[in-house]
Amino acid sequence: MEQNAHIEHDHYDAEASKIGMWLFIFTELLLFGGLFVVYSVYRYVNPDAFHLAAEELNTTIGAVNTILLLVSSMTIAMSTSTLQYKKKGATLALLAITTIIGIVFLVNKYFEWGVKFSHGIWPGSEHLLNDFSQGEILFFGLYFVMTGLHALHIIIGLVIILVAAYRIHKGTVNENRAALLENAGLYWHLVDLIWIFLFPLFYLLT
Amino acid sequence: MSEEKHHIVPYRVYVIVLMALIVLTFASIAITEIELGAYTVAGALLFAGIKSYLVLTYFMHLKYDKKYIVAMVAFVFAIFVVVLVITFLDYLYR
Amino acid sequence: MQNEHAANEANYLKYQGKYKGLFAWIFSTDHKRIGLLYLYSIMSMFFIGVLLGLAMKFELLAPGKTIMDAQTYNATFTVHGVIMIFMVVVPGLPAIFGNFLLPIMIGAKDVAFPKLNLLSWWLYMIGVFLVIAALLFGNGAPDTGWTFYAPYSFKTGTNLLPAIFGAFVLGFSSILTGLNFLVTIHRMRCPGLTWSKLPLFVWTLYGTAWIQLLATPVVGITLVLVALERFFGIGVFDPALGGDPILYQHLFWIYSHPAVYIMILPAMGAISEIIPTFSQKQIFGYKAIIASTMAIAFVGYLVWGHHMFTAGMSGTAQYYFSLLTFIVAIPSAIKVFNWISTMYKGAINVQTPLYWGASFIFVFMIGGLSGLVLGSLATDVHVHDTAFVVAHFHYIVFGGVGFAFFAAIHYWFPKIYGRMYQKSWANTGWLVFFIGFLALYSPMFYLGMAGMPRRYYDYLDEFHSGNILSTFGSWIMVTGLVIIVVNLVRSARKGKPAEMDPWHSKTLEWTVPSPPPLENFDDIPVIAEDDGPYNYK
Amino acid sequence: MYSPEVTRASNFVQGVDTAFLVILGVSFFFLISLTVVMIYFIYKYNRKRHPVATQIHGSTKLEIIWTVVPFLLTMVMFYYGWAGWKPMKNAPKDAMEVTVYGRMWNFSFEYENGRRTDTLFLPKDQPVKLNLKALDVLHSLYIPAFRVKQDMVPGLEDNSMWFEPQKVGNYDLFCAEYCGLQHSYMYSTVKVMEAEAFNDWITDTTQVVLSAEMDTPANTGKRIMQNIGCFACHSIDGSKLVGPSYKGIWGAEHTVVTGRETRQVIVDEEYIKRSIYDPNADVVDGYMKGLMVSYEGQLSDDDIDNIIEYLKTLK
Ligand code: HEA
Ligand code: HEA
Ligand code: HEC
Ligand code: CUA
Ligand SMILES: [Cu+2]
Repeated sequence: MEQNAHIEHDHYDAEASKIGMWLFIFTELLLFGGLFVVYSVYRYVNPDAFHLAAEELNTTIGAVNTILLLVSSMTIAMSTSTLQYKKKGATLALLAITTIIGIVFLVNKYFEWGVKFSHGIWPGSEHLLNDFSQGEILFFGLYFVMTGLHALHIIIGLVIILVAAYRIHKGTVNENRAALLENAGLYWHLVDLIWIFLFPLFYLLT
Repeated sequence: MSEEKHHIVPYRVYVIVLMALIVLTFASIAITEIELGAYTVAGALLFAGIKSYLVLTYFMHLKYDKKYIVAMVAFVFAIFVVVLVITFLDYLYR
Repeated sequence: MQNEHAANEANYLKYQGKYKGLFAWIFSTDHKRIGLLYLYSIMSMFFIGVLLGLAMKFELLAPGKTIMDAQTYNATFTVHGVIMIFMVVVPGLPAIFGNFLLPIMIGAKDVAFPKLNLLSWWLYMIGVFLVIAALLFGNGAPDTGWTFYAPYSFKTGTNLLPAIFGAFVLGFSSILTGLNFLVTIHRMRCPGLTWSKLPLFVWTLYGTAWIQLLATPVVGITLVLVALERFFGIGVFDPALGGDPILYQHLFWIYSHPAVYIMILPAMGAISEIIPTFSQKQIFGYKAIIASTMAIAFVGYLVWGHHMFTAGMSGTAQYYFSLLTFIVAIPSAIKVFNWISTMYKGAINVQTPLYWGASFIFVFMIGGLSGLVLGSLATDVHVHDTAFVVAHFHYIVFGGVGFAFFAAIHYWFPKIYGRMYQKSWANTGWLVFFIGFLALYSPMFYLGMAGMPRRYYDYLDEFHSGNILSTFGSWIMVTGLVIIVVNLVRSARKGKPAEMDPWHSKTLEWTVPSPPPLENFDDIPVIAEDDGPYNYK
Repeated sequence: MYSPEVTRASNFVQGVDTAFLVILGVSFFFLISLTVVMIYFIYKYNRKRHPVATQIHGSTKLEIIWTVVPFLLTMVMFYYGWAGWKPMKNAPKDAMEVTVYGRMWNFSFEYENGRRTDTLFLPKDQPVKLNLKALDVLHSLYIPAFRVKQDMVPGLEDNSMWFEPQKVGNYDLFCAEYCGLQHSYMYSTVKVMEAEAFNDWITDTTQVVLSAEMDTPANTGKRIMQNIGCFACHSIDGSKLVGPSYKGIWGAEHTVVTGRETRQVIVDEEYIKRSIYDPNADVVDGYMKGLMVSYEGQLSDDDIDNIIEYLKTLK
């Protein structure tokens, strides 16, 4: 990925890729960081409404999704080890598990949002605007934006994982050139990291 | 461009960390069930903090990385916290 | 291997790769070509911005309607601001000179991720097109000011979404450039080039890159929220739904204050290269300048609230932000002192870049010192949102960045094009420009203290004389600009061939031919223990 | 604004101007001395006169000096800025209160006795507290001669500013926060009067009553609309501003969007009333929802009847 088109040097530099990925993760952290600032301010301004609104969310689904992400984080972390042990099959299997868990997470999310929609709660919906207090409107606004953006990151993460798996399959990513897989892993952990904060902030603080 | 020697993390470590994370998840659910008033938020964040520390050090390999990467990560989190605190200088004293 | 040498003989301007003609440029991953791509695209946007600026000045020549109506005026300053900030000065020096010079200055063949580098340029172009689309299609150009303040930004009927989206994409481009530079500086320095031997321009790029990386995402998400607000009414900034417009301002300035240091740091870096070269002298206080660069980058992150002294923040926050704003001025002061001391007992070679460099110091001081007036609570309450602020930021943004840009282009021009410009014309251009600049913006300080608010299409008679002077100044300045640009464009084609090191400088870029070969160096240079970028004898 | 007749126009002028003088003094000192030194160096050490540079790496002592001295100076400047600003934060208890409504694009001022004006009348030497209410977007109330400015933020409660006028006279009052099309026309005047004159003015209701009796309803309607600022958005000559023109409005058939559906309405009394009290219920096709905000509570039914009479005259 990092080669110059017309200079056929071997430019592979695992550490450079790793720093690059970390730096990118920093920007992602601050992207969500902005949202966390918004969340904290509004939580501070409307404590009661936020409590009330959080009760509308289903803690069980949230908890299940948390565990799912944690497990998937472990599987992808393990896959970096298996790759080093030159176990291509195991690596691919672990990635497959990770992908499946990611998809299950999204399906859960889909149903969770679906339930909200069927109750007439979505950003700007009439039910929300008419029957809820301002704090609750903000809560749900942030809920949809933050979990939505998180879901978008899951999708991006899945795409990266699939590309990595394909390259492992073809052998261009291997124990000597593992950067892509490690970066896919880092990205996936980032997604996990963000969820670790989203979960208590939205589901638990009732 | 020398080959960086990789530290291969044994599976066992990952499994232990995962267990710890799951336990912490349930612990944070439990603690928020209890009525602690303002401390609920603090409690939940504390657990989330510990969890993210585990993810960062083990899953994201910071433990085995060069120190300057760790420093960068710490710096970024610090900046975020500082920005949050400063923003609250406005809201706390309005 | 054989191939590679053949390639190395041609310089980067002539080299023919897989593609021919235009494609050889827009698909090139060579950092020097990308630098020039940025130069041309940024300059084009810059000219649009200048024309809009002139149009505004023309409108303000007399009270009442002069050439346009109020809606057009409001759209004009918005687009002018958006273009100048997001498309000209934020990417300006890093994307043009950073791309061109960074690898050469650290003895590398390219940046760490050349393809990503090309992608940044493409993203930049996409952002540009989106903003232009906002102008030409839909319900008219956006009219919110470049700050997009809520709640007006989701009440206005104008075509805001493409502009917001464009700004978002531009931000992404900026992040990728920063990321690339950081990795390059960390990983690709040539042997012997330790951190304490890096040229100061590289150091400022390093500081800038960190701000780009850590501040830009915040404005990204803020703009996304505004867009969502317009689409769905999520309520986060809408007072009718419980949102807080002041929180929008916090988020906006959390980015946009650090952004002003994204603009100025590389400019300071370029000046820190030029002053020692033309004094033929070691830079004074190398370590102090580095320390002040990092201090600006860091403290600059914590002072955003000084844009909001009258916004309705708490008194505590106001107090705190004012205090830190004064602190952030100190590192800039340190730099100025060190630059001037560098000239002490030098063997000063007075050339065009030095004219620009010295006048940079002068206008930067005016801009910066007027920043102190704004940073102080009592006085800012009076001059906030008046022409005084407009004067401050034109002095420092384009007095600072613009002058540094012209200093830099006159300094590195022989390296970039391998030709020399007409020095007499360059000097004349500088003089006319400088005079015009002072006439254009100085009256605004007065107007602001007299109470003329900014973003005013029309004004009361009492403000007339200042505005006339200012408008005349704009005409003089543009004359200067035309002289400068015509001279440079002609010389790029027809100028005398330049030597390898026309200014007798010591940084690495002057050790390669002008223009540099495709891969910069045949062999990666090695810096000796006692050598360094400012090692004048 | 530094002409003698307006200095000391309010109690804050002195504090603010002192801060100005201190900061500008330090600034000019540095600007001039550093520029002179720089030009002198460029001249003196020109390579013709001084062909060989003396290499100096730096000096820790100097670095410390020029870190510490500016630091101390900035703290001095900060102090004066803070001192001039501090008293602006807390209004005295006995301040007279005026509520200011800012909307696109005019100010209106409501006094304690309910009287409303579009010019701010104030007694000399009496602290006033302005309670700031923005009805649509951000505005900012700025009186240069008094050195005061405060943004008006929709939704922000307890937003206020205070000052004490100390000189009789007329002063400009501007909207300093960009608020859309007519931002530069959103200005008004502060009239500071002697206390007795002000008292006569505020208790004097005859003017209103008289003119109401003498004027035709249509003229009264026009005056009300001028005072409250309808013409900022609506023209009477058929040209399209932010809102539709009033020309020929009475009895015309308009296409409006109600909720999601588009329908035709005849402009009658009921429709006009709804347009004023609940403007976002029926949004005229081709115009933006949310720009016009409700005037409920600010215009009485009688006022609206007068407005309608006036609108009828606009054929
Ligand atoms: C390149 C961009 C740039 C830079 C570098 C700066 C630098 C500074 N700016 Fe500026 N600023 C802008 C771009 C920039 N600004 C823009 C674009 C806006 C308007 C945005 C908008 O609203 O549209 C703005 C607005 C702005 C405001 C808000 C005004 C308002 O809206 O009310 C303030 C308030 O504190 C401020 C302060 C400062 C200060 C203290 C510095 C300091 O960093 C300056 C430091 C420099 C010096 C101090 C001079 C050199 C030193 C000496 C000569 C030695 C002597 C010095 C001492 C004794 C201290 N700026
Ligand atoms: C870089 C920033 C930049 C630059 C160069 C300019 C250039 C000019 N500007 Fe400015 N201006 C802004 C940034 C800039 N502006 C911003 C952010 C606002 C606020 C918008 C808002 O309120 O939302 C503003 C607002 C603004 C107003 C106030 C509108 C109002 O409040 O009512 C006016 C009034 O006349 C004005 C005039 C001009 C003129 C006449 C020029 C020019 O015509 C002058 C001509 C310039 C030159 C001759 C050369 C300068 C050279 C360079 C900058 C180097 C280029 C660098 C690279 C290519 C890397 N501008
Ligand atoms: C900020 C701008 C603004 C102000 C001030 C304003 N209006 Fe409007 N007005 C609008 C807009 C925009 C519309 C069209 C959208 C709508 O119907 O809500 C409108 C629509 C109307 C209509 C319906 C017009 C038609 O053609 O059907 C009437 C009647 C009206 N306004 C009366 C008034 C009166 C009376 C006032 C003053 C008391 C006033 N407006 C002040 C912006 C404004
Ligand atoms: Cu109201 Cu500007
Ligand atoms: Cu700032």
